Amino acid sequence: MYEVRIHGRGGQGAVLAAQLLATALVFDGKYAVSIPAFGFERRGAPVVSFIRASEQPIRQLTNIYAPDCIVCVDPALARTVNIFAGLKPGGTLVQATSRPLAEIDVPDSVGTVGLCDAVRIATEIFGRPITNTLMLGAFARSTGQVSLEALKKVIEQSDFRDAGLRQNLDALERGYAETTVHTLERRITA
Amino acid sequence: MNTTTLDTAPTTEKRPAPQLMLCEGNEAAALGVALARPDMVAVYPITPQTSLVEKLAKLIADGRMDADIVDAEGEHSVLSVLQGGALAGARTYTATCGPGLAFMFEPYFRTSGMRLPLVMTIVTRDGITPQSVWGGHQDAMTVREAGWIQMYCETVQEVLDTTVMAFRLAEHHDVMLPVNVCLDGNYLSYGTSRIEMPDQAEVDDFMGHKDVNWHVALDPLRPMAVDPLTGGSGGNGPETFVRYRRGQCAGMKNALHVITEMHEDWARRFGEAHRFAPLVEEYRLDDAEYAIMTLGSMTGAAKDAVDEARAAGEKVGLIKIKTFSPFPVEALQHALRGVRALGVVDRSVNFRWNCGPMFQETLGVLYRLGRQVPAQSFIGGLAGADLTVTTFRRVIDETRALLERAPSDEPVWLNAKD
Amino acid sequence: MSERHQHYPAWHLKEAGVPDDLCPVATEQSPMLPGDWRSFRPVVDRDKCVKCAVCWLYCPVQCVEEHAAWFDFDMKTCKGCGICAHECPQRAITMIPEAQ
Amino acid sequence: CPTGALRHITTARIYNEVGSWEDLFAPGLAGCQGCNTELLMRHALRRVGPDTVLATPPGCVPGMGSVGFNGTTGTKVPVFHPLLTNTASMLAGVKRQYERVGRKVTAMAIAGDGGASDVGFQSLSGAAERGERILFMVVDNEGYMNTGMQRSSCTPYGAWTSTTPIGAHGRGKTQDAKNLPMIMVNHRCEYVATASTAYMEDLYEKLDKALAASERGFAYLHVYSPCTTGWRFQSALNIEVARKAVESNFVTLWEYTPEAGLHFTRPVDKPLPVADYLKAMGRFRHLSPEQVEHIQNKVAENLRFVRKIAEQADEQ
Repeated sequence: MYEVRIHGRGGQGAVLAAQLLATALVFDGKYAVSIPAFGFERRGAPVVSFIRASEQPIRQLTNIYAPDCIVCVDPALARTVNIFAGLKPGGTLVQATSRPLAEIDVPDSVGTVGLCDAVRIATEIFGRPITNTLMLGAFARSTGQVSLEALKKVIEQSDFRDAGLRQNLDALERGYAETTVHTLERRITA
Repeated sequence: MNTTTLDTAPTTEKRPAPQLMLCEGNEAAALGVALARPDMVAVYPITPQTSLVEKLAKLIADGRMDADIVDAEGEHSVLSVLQGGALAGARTYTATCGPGLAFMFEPYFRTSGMRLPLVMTIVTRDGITPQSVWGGHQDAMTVREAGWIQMYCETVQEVLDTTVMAFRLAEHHDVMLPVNVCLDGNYLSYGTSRIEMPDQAEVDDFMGHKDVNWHVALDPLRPMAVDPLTGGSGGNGPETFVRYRRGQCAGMKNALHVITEMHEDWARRFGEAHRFAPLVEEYRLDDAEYAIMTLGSMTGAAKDAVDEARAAGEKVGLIKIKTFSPFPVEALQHALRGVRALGVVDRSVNFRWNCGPMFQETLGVLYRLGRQVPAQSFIGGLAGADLTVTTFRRVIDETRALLERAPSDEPVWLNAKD
Repeated sequence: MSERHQHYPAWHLKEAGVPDDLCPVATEQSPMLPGDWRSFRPVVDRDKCVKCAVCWLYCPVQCVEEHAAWFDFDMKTCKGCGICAHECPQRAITMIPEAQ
Repeated sequence: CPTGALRHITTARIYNEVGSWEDLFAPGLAGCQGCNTELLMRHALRRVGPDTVLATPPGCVPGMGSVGFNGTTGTKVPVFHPLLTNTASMLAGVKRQYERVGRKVTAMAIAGDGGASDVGFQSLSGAAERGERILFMVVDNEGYMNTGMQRSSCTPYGAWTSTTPIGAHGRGKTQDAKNLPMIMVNHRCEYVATASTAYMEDLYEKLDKALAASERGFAYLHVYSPCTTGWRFQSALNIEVARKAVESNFVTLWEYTPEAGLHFTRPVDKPLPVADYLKAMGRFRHLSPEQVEHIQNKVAENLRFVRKIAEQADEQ
């Protein structure tokens, strides 16, 4: 079982990203479940969603408290939310940010960091900071848990209300290509 | 369904590769509705049901479903419109929860009394006060005595499959009762997982001929008075009323074997991914000394917890109720046959007994068994609270303790601070 | 217009094979006749009646019957309300007490 | 017409046209002696004909046995007992399904004022807003007469009812009646009209128009129906009371369509004082001169209000 928690803000598409990722995992032949957290999600408010992936059927329909990976689609969210809560030792952080690794406050539990300047790229592609598809590319690059091909297929099949297919495919590919992955060997001390 | 139909059903080998897809519970319910080809759906949005009716509206707008959709001005009218439609011969569907279900209680009660085979999803929600928009079974449990069949689903696939089956169940001539497919708000309604889509042509064959108003109709070609005043203290009034009430109870009882046959037929046609326990699921019960009981989407985490406990040498099993109304007394008697301690987890409250409703119903079954089994009521998952594997490990531990000590009269409140 | 006024025969549950314990319905017409409610009965002066049909128009139970040269009432259903007598423009109807 | 000759001709004309059509209710219904509602429903259903599904929510209409008791029916067309609250929505479902299968069936309600203006108003308003193709006839006897004459929102100011009794502190209803037909005009229904059983030709014309309109959209017919039992007058005087209501402008007869706007169909040039109408009934016996004045003023205000809308239609 591989567990992912996606952090974002209402309107950034974190819940949709979780569904897209789960679908891509199924296209890769796995079982997958995604669950959104339930609150009064309004535009701008912090939101969270969960994905489980496995080679076996998944029975638990619950939130995730000890994820293998955290995806944060908003650069400023970590200032207000403890996005690292419960992360398994040696887990992965995939973070939308314009900063280099050295300027990011990463706790000792993190073993791998994928960084993607998603806001800038999204603004270039969409004219707006829609980072969710970009960060799916970043997730694929950082973790190798899902194939880029499966993600592409999902996006091709999706019905996007506010942006075109071409733009989203661009975002996915650039998210994958323009993510830098850092392995923090010294931190794996569980 | 007779045996001939079962024998001619396609075998697994002939079946085309299933269409795999990913969808949330609400979407699965909508897809199940579309497969059942209703004539009329009436909708009113309410959290956490909303994405279900949005999906229905989209399926109809896209021409993928041929049904009249009525955006009524409230749940009371939603159910009323459908009653009218059914009396004119329409296969009908809606979905609601919590306050919407409470608002439709008057036509809700009447639907079963008129033996109208409506299907309605309850995307279960807690509340009404303390105000909550999150999941819990209090809404569906509160209307237990209104004469509807109620089936609770564990997985997204089960939601889809049960929704289709519900139409055939409701319209079965030995049943003729409205059916609630209960689908847990939040974890199941918004939970997205992998499903297999049943084949439409095969579903059409499974459903058979539609005739929903053969027994009561508002049709100028068949003039009749529908629901005249019945009863009073004199004449044939009371016995007439009793005749209809008994008829309702008989329909409920008949539903037990119809549900069982229908699930079997369904699994035979669509394969093992579509096999669900119709009334009561027994999980790792064979040599179990004690068991926990669950309902709805909590069951997945509970099964994982049972597996963990089993791996640690515990002789624990799990009993899941699928069909809550009619209550599956005999099937539950079978499941409880060797159990020496029982923990029952409810996501709602029975105010009269200070316990969970499923717990209270189960006490009646234990009485029928003639066995004094120590049993403990656990109440959790209220208002969207998460029931995790960790929670169920605790339930298992506290149930095992009943092998040595008496249960408490108080329920165990799983998500309480203490 | 006339096609709206064809008659549909009564329908019977039993003949249709519908169990009598399913849904409360009624297909037999009520045999109740309220003629015995009357304490006064309308009597028509046939010489005065001009068949203007005002009595028919206002009779709540619609018990007015047409005869060759006058209108009269079906005493099986007349409740004796007296509207016909009060409204008759010819004063052709009198309400008289029913015999004891 | 002072000689009565005109009346003779028109009533005979209605009789000749529809008298041979079947009365679609059973001969025996348990309406009170001289019940205006029974009169109205027999005429209305005779006109609308047998290709009809009839809804009669709880009240005098089923109370007198139109849906029957314990296994017998009082109606020859399919008839049902909706809830007091859901008449319009149930009919909407019936009508929609027949439209779906291509059958022409009239969906008709005969509802009391309480079930329409109070507890059933939400479903009425919703169905009107959606343009459900229903003929909705309200029998306005200004209260809950079937349960024993309780106040409804259509009960007029000053009226005695069993829940607005007369006593040391009680002087009858303290609020004016809700003007339900004008509220329906504001739904821009396909057809809205008021009618009275004292004006049968007018009523028949409006039934024809409402029936035709109910194939296109929501048709609403509001008929004032004096209640001999609840309003406290002799049964023989029923039509006279109904007539006086119109002659005093207590009730105005008009019709509305979205195309033509609102028009009076039986305008009254020289109205009777409203006191002449009020005196005809026991339920207003206790009225003080101030209360009568209040009612007279309300009549004038209602008339001004409806007239203004009629004038707007005339200007177009």
